[in-house]
Amino acid sequence: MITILFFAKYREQLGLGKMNFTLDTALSVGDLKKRLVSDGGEKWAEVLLADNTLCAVNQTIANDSVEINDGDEVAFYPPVTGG
Amino acid sequence: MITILFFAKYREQLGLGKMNFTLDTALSVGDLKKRLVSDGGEKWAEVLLADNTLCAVNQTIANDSVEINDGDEVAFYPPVTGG
Amino acid sequence: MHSRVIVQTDDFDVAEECRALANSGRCGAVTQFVGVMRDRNEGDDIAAMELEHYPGMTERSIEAIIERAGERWPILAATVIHRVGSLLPGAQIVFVGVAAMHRQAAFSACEFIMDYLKSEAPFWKKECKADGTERWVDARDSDAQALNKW
Amino acid sequence: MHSRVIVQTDDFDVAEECRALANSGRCGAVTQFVGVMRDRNEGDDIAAMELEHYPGMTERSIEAIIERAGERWPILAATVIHRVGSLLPGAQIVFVGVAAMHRQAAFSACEFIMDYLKSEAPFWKKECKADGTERWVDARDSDAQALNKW
Repeated sequence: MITILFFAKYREQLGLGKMNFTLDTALSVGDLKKRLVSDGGEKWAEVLLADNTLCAVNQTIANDSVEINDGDEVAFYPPVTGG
Repeated sequence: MITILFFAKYREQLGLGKMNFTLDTALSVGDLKKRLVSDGGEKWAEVLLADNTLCAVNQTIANDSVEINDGDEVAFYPPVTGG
Repeated sequence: MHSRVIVQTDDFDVAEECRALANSGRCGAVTQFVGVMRDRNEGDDIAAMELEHYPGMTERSIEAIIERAGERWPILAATVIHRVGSLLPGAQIVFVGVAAMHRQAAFSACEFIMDYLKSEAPFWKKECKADGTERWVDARDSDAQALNKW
Repeated sequence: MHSRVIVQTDDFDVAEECRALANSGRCGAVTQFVGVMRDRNEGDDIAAMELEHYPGMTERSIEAIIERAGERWPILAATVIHRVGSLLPGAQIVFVGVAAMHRQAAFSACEFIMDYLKSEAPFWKKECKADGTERWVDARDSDAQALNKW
């Protein structure tokens, strides 16, 4: 099982800040996005397939090819605007 | 009459922070230095003729060619070291 | 090099942070940046702001930025404090302070940390406009461009 | 642009200065530099320092530097406070604070003012070494070179 987090605008768009996801097979970040979009539909595609969506795996920035392992924390978030 | 000020190391070297000087004729900064050195001798030459001695006339940096007029405030000081 | 990274809802005291940074006989320079909430943005009056972050990753990413600054410049200490939660115009949002023996390193490292914090640290701002509507602040191109100088 | 230049024997409060600088709804960034007295210089332990200035000209020259900074960058306010008299190691010597809408201008103007203050404002430092002897501090080449970047 992995934990998936959504922040800021994405959390609001999906109405969801945190979900668990059972990893039945090894997945890359790109695979995970496809699975979530195929399960969730249009609203999820808007969030996960946007050009500037950022992903972190275990709190380190990850691109689509990064492998996700059981127990990982995966986060999706929009470009940051702090400071 | 003009006022002549000396600061920091120069004030200590000359044992003098402020003096009045009667201007009998128009003088440039360079002329004034020569007059003071000829009146005061070696110790004054060390201060006034050093390469890095700075001069301000009426609180504005002045080179040797700047004209001094009656009532002016002339200051001689070493390179600054504040901050 | 001593680093201190804090994310908190409370305000911070710039004088206290400055004293802590200067607390080394070798320190000759402390450079500090304070980000302040403006009352207008993109042509609208802003009544309030809500700041969200990614607990854990935010602190780690700022620590990593400070580490990189410490590799580039001889700095003695760095402190970053970033507020989250609800803020009103005029509020202090972020503090970046750097202590060094000499000012050049302190200035460069402080600006470097702030520039990278803006582009990498996971914080998000939501504005509440004076007319009552809300919007998430968009990232600025100028912040991405600011990294080019490093 | 609002400027404030003070030469005083008393210490200053960085937080108070920061609040005053940020006191405009348009202010988004305050950059501050604090020069701190080190306990060593040129390989010697320093016990105390005496700071002298040229009353009148010092303030005028700093005002002129702030003016030049204001012509180069869009800044809202600048404050310079410089202490004179006797100081002990760890003491705050100088404060340069700049407020602007955005951080780039605040950083550049603050560093610019500090660099020119170092080279132009008539202040002189005399060090009292731990062994009891005194010496006037020499100007540094690196301070003259720092102006090249502007």
